[in-house]
Amino acid sequence: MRLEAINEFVIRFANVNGTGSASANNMFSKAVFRMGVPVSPKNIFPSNIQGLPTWFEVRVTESGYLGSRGDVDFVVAINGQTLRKDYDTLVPGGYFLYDSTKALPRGFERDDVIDIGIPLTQMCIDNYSNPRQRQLFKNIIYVGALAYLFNMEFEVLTNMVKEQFAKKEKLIPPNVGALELGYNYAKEHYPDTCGLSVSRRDNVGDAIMIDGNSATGLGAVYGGATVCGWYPITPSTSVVEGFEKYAKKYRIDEHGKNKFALLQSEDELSAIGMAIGANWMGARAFTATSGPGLSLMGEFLGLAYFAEIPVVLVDVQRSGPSTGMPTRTQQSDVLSAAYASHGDTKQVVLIPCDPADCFEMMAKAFDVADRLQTPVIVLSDLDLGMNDHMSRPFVWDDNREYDRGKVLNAEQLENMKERWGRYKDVDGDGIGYRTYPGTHPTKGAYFTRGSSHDDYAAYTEDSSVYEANMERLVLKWETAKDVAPHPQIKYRDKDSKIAAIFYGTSAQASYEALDGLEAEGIKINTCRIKSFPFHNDIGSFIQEHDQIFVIEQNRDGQMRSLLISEFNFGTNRMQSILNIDGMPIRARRIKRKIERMLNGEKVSPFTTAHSSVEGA
Amino acid sequence: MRLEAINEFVIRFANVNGTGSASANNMFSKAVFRMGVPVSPKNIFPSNIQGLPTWFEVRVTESGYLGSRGDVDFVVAINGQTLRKDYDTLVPGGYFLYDSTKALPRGFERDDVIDIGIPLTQMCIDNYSNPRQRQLFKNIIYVGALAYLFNMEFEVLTNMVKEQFAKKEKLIPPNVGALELGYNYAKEHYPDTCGLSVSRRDNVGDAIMIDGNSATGLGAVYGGATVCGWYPITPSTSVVEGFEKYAKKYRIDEHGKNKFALLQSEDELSAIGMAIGANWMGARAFTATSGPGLSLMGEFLGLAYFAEIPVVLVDVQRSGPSTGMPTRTQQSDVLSAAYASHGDTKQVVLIPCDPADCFEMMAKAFDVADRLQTPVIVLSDLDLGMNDHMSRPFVWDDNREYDRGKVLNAEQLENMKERWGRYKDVDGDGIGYRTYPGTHPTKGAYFTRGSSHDDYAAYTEDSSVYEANMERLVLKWETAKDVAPHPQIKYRDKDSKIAAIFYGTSAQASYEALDGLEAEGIKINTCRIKSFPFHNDIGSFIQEHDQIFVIEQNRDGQMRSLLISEFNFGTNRMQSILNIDGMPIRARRIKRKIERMLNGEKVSPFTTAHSSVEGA
Amino acid sequence: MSYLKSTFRHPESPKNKLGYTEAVYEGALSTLCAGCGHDSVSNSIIKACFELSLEPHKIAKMSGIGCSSKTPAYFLRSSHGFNSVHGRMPSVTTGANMANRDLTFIGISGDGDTASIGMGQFMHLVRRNLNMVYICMNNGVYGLTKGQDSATADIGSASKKGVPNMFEPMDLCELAISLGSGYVARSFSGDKSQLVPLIEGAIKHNGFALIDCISPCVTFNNNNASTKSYEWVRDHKEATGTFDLVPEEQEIVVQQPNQILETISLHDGSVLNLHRQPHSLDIQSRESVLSSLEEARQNEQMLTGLLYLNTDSRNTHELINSSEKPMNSFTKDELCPGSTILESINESLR
Amino acid sequence: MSYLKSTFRHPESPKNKLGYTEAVYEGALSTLCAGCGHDSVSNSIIKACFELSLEPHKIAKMSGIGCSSKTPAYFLRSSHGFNSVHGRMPSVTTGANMANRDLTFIGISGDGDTASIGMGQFMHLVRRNLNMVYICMNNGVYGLTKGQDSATADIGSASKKGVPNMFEPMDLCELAISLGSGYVARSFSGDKSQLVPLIEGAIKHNGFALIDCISPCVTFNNNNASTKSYEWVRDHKEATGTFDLVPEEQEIVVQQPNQILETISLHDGSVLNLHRQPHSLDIQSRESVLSSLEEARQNEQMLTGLLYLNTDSRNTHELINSSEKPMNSFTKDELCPGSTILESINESLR
Ligand SMILES: Cc1ncc(C[n+]2csc(CCOP(=O)(O)OP(=O)(O)O)c2C)c(N)n1
Ligand SMILES: Cc1ncc(C[n+]2csc(CCOP(=O)(O)OP(=O)(O)O)c2C)c(N)n1
Ligand code: SF4
Ligand code: SF4
Ligand SMILES: [Mg+2]
Ligand SMILES: [Mg+2]
Repeated sequence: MRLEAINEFVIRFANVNGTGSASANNMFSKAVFRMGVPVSPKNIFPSNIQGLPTWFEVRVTESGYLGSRGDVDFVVAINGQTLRKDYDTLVPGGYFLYDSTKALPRGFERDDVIDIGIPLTQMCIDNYSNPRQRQLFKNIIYVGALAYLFNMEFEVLTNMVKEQFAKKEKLIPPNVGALELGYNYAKEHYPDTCGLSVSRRDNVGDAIMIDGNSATGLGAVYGGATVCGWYPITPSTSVVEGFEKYAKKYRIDEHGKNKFALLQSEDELSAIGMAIGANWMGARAFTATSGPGLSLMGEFLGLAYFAEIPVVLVDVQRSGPSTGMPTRTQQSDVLSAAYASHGDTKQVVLIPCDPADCFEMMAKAFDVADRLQTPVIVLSDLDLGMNDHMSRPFVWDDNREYDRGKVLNAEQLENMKERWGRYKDVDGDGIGYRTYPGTHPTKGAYFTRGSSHDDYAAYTEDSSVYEANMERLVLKWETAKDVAPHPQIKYRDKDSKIAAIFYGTSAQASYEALDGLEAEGIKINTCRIKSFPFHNDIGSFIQEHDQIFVIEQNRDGQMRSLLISEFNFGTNRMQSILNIDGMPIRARRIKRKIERMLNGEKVSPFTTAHSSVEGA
Repeated sequence: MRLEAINEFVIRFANVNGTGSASANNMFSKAVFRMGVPVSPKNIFPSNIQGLPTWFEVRVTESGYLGSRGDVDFVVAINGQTLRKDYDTLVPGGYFLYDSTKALPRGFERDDVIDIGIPLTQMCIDNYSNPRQRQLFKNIIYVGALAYLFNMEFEVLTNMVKEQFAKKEKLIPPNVGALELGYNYAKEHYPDTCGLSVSRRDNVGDAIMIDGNSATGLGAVYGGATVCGWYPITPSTSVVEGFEKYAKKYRIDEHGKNKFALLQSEDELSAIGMAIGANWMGARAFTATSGPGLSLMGEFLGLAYFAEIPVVLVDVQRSGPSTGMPTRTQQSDVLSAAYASHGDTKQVVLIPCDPADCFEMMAKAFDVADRLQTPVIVLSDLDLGMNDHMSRPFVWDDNREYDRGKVLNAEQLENMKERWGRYKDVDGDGIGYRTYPGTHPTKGAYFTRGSSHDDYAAYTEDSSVYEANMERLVLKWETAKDVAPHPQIKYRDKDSKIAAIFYGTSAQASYEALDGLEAEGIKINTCRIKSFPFHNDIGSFIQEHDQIFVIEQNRDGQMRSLLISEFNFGTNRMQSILNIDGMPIRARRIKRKIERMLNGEKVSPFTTAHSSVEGA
Repeated sequence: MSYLKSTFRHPESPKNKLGYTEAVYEGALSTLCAGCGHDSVSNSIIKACFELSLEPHKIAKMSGIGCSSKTPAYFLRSSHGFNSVHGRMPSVTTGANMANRDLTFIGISGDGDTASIGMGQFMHLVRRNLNMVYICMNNGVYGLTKGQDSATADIGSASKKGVPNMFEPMDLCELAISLGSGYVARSFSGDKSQLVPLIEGAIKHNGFALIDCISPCVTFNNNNASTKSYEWVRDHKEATGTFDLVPEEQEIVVQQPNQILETISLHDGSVLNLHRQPHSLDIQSRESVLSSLEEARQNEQMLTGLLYLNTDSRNTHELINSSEKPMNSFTKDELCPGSTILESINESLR
Repeated sequence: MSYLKSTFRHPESPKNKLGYTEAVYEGALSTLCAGCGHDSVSNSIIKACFELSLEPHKIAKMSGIGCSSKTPAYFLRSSHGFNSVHGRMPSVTTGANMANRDLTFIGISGDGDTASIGMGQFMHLVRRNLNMVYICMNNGVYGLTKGQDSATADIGSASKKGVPNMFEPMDLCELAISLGSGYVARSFSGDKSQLVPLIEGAIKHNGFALIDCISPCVTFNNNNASTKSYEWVRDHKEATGTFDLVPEEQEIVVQQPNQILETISLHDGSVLNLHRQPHSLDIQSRESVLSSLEEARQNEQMLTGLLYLNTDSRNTHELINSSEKPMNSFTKDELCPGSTILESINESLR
């Protein structure tokens, strides 16, 4: 019994890191893509630079399911340290390609696995003299062998080699040679061995292959970001590297100078501080980090929330808590992002699920931040950020303008009749008008602060002024629900009472699983969340269903918690009585409030003079 | 119409800060207490050092209600800047004591207010030559006047002066003289004017008067804290000052050296880092901060959670967000404390409601932290921390031992048969055995880290090992529910379907409000939360009632959110499907999981191999 | 609570080149303690900006948290101000400066804000040579939190609390010099005649300019045992020389008649005339200044004045080759590569 | 993934006074890149602890995050280790040291960990003079995050990425000296004969001892344009003198025959014999060392060896007058004032 499949299988490469395997494995994956067959590669690497086990999993998926499937059909086992584990990983009927320079040790005797021994080390010794070449070409040789085994178009590979080394032509022949070595060895020793194959299709359309972080970086360029302060941390570093790469290409002025300012900061506090300062000054600025950095940015995120300064932060999540597993994925910063900072603070969060989303949401994040004058956290993860993904191509409408939100220019200030107040809600959406420093000689200057302030940005310790400001921020939060991207709701069956909710990188695998269930007659409606605060449609969607699976990648069901606490489902029995004016809560007011609530009156939960006219 | 009351009224002093008024006002308050009448003072001060308005409110409350009542019956208006506001504050029938050296301006013509003009400035000019004295004695004079107006025992005041200046005797006569000046002036000009009075009772029992922060500091001394790193921030500074004061008194060794190490750190990150390092080394250590500091400590709190290091953090909450109102109270760090740090992190929180609680919970916090090997956050607030409160006296049972939790000493290590693993759950409560550095020459050393680790503290990126560790932490969380202080549940009527939940400083005013409602026939059962994670009794309590008021001092109903999301009331319809092994979530596993859940099987939410045996 | 000062002034108040009186450069009424050194520093800033005829709206006032950090509310009411979070003014200012290099940035901090929680950001700010004036109102104590020692308190110095400081003090000037700052000065809030020209020079300097200004806290650290009290500073300060600044546009200056020993041109064409005095330093040699500082420390002297000057240094923008045009002024068309390029990017990813 | 090294050794491996072979001081197998300077530093630490006959369990190994900060797993397997968070090893070590002053604290950090995110904590650690050995494995680059410049990279130096650094470098030795550290050294991972005695001296020193150890990153910063490459360092380093340490208990030492110019007694009775060489420094004068460092910098020289020594300084415990007994050893009876005192406290509050 052997596995048989055309364009539908999972292959896993087991290598040692720092040996150049990732680029060979990528070449394999890209070749599949170039043959018109959808593919989904995942690099599973250790938190170290050289010498430890690393894996690379490629899912060949004609049907276009790009999430992780689970189970492994074919293993390329190049790493002695993990041989056993890699062997055990195979499903029955799977294939085990190993370096047969040395015989397999005892215990590798599964009779449901097809062994494919190729003496890679020996072939390298025989063909190359330089040790670095011996190491590098080993990888190319097995790619060549796979081309034979999977019956791939060899030319696709040789063309890729030619493209890659267009500028170092003399490297082309040895690489092609190595591919051929592998191809021929496999052809000679393993004809008709492999039941898996890759066959040309036209299933990728105009799709592109790119990692999410590069797409995010590109989105920042398109979104008009000019300032970025950042501090390196896996897996977010390549967001900034992507931004830098594209900015260096497309953002040079006529004097050869940069139309962007990129600074490596001394830590994450400084990185977010720079981004806040620049946004305050009217440039679009961002930073990118991962969990530990997010934790460090808490105080500054609270400042930006309360002083109402737009800022864009990309959090590429990795496995927590603490340092956790820095090179593994997770969706476990949901709560820390949504509630970042002490006090009554809530942050806007956008959640992309593929590179096109990364590009689009990153560009959009600046509009949302400027419109709402508040931080926007783009919540990606390692899987999305660091792996290549097949994706819709990027699109940009040249007529699209940047939405800089409510900003007064010199002329508007000049012509203004009423007294301007930075935090005055003149439009009823909770958002005031801001000014950039330097705009007008005498008008529009104000003092920005994280301490409490009135409509005119003046410091205040007056309870009711403080409270009115806090309530305005709640109103702004309502406004945000419509400004941030809306959820993607799909009905498989309008009458079905079963639903699933997911977000980000949990989406792809979820859709696939639900397609599978649908094939078995179970129709599950879906809601992909794209942002926090939650749009009201999500609330209605939840109300419409009786059994809802919330699918996510963390231990504590963080998004589910957030949904439950923001929507208060089934908890009407718990009513808040709140005091927020900075004074100790007062007995008389609690009593009056309860009396009115028991009477069934509709009253605000706040016990303070301002909102409930219940005495000082 | 004038207010008439014996031992039941609220008086508010309006002063300028930096003028010595707080100690005079305190003297008044303490005098009431010494007359056996319960009293509750609140200092309402600005975030500045000198020259701005400040208020001091004293509630005289024979019935013993120590929360804030609301409304003001008597104003002592010494601050010209706020005269108008202070005047307007008075309830009908109230009293307005002002400095009549200058006549009241126009607009102070309420006919429902009784004016009491005393020419304080003039009296000071007439009686004192030194400007500082003129300023200070102005306060003493009005205290003297109040003594007459409220018919207080004058001796109580003069005794207090004597006590206070026991070491500077020559200050006694002028102070007593100032009291007399005021007393006599009032007697002469305002006989029978005031319907409010203070009359000796025996209602304070063995109570003490102290601010919560000093009590917390004392609790740290009794709880055995030896190391403290801290950074000044209002309103937490006096926790450490309290610790220092008592430690300097009771913790000096036979060579005159300190049996404690107190370091002012360079910031909050350093402060919590020091506390973590010291606890790791086996000393009991703590730090204290307020909101902005809590935000800065996020990363370190995650480290302590994941590396399982006990540490005690006192967060004295103030009004947020950001810098907010640093000298005003609030309960708005509930979510940031409970979920501090990125990743799947949850923190143990203890919530005192009066000074005796502060003392007891602080001492207890070290036991809880040592037992659970995790951070414990003592969540106080400005009202509790910085105001004097009448309180049960402190108690300490000399037989009480410190619970240092599971720590192996040299002998235990020596005699150990099995292989010891720092994070091995041998007792089934999710808690391993730790060792202090330096314990045994060859056994018990391990490597502490915030990265993922196995039972033996070795670094791992193995999905199932990581996952098992994360699930053990969930088990430990279950254990925590019983280790942390249990809620205080009170039934006014077992059959009542109405309840209230509150915590910390919201308790006192809530009890009073509910007593008032009970007098009107409405019986509301109560649950005072003392800790997070929530004890199961809280869940049952909620289930028993149909309408529950959650009373708290923040905008977003943070405790209510926490209750809702931790208990999942009414949300059985939302089931989690979770992946936490660091690999992208897999379609096949989601599908199998949903199938089983739809079948009604009881399965773990985790899709990973480890917990659900559903393939690799 | 801040009250606007009455803007009434005698009609004949002198006006600067822009036609503004000094009052235009004032701010809200201070809420600091009467006698606080910080208020004097604010006045010197007002004076310097007035004398240099700066457009107030082309100045950004930046600060952290502390009594000192409140002062930007008390000067330059027509400038935008940003009172950020404790110790983090440097990063916020860096971002703001990156976004608009055309403004003048005046950063105000305290010794707690700079030398404790802000030490890391301060060091890196200097290292990047951000074009700004950084004034540390140094009182050796945490004023706003009521009197704890700061990291600039000298060994043995005691605040009102009475406990002598045990730890080595941070010398901000020494640090800034060793990190390559091109303009480093120390002064005293009480010495307006020295401080005003120092601020003017700092504003004109291209790159990071530090003024470590001793500014006594009358409430918590003005006692006998303190080395940051008015009295101690008056008794121990030692001016290293004086100078006056001749703005580029100005032609003739009437000044004190001290002999001009050296004339240094600044970036924008202004000129610094140095008047050396007996204790004068070679302010263009890092080595010599560092040893003079060490020596002064040993002799319990406090050197004041311009301590180090290097007009050659390149500021952050110059170092990272950023556009001359302020980042916040670019339009979408200048920033967005557009759909055609995007299509070619897509193509390269297939 | 770490593998235990085989502990098998030839039976005649030399033993130290405790009867331990050097193998006892080793750790798990390193997972760093082959040739990484950090591994050599680990070996020198092993050697120094072996030679000084330290009880491994009386040592605490502390670190932050980075390739360098991983090394404590690769030496001293019988010591407790703490790999904390990025840049914050100083505070964690301070707390640990406060809790048990009897242990030897060896802190390991990288240049990113120390000079960027950790700069604030580093400065304050020095200022408090915590009794510890602080080794910065300085490669001018962020190894673990794949090759960004660190704040110790020299101006003009370029890593594998090829872009020259523009910003002023942080000189940790200069900073430590100006903050009063009593033992400041610079060395090179490749020079074991210099490094081992420096580590030994640092361990014996009472107070904060810094070793800024240049330790090349072969993967990201060992190229031609880098001033932290093996080659550059070999070519530009200039030893300032050598010394040997005579532990208190030892009586006679056979050593290289250089002339002993100075003999300095350490805190515990050990003795440092300094052998001055042509380029030798006056290591007991702050002023002279600071100028030599400035001078060397101008000459593109890297001074190595013990740069500054002051045996008089008091460590943190001494400064805050804490008990001689480790804090973690006090029992409840020694700590808790008990109920009678509590009753008197209650009484005072009525
Ligand atoms: C994160 C944080 N920690 C602590 C504080 C409390 N705090 C406010 S000002 C200050 C110190 C101010 O000292 P300094 O900078 O010297 O200013 P000064 O008041 O002496 O002018 C502190 C610790 C804070 N606001 N934020
Ligand atoms: C808060 C935080 N930010 C960023 C990182 C990512 N990070 C890990 S190591 C490192 C730099 C290491 O550089 P260095 O200290 O020089 O050590 P090296 O690897 O060069 O030895 C960074 C930025 C982190 N772990 N934590
Ligand atoms: S406390 Fe000190 S620093 Fe603050 S305003 Fe008063 S005098 Fe100035
Ligand atoms: S990346 Fe550099 S620092 Fe890290 S282990 Fe490799 S050589 Fe060493
Ligand atoms: Mg200060
Ligand atoms: Mg490094």
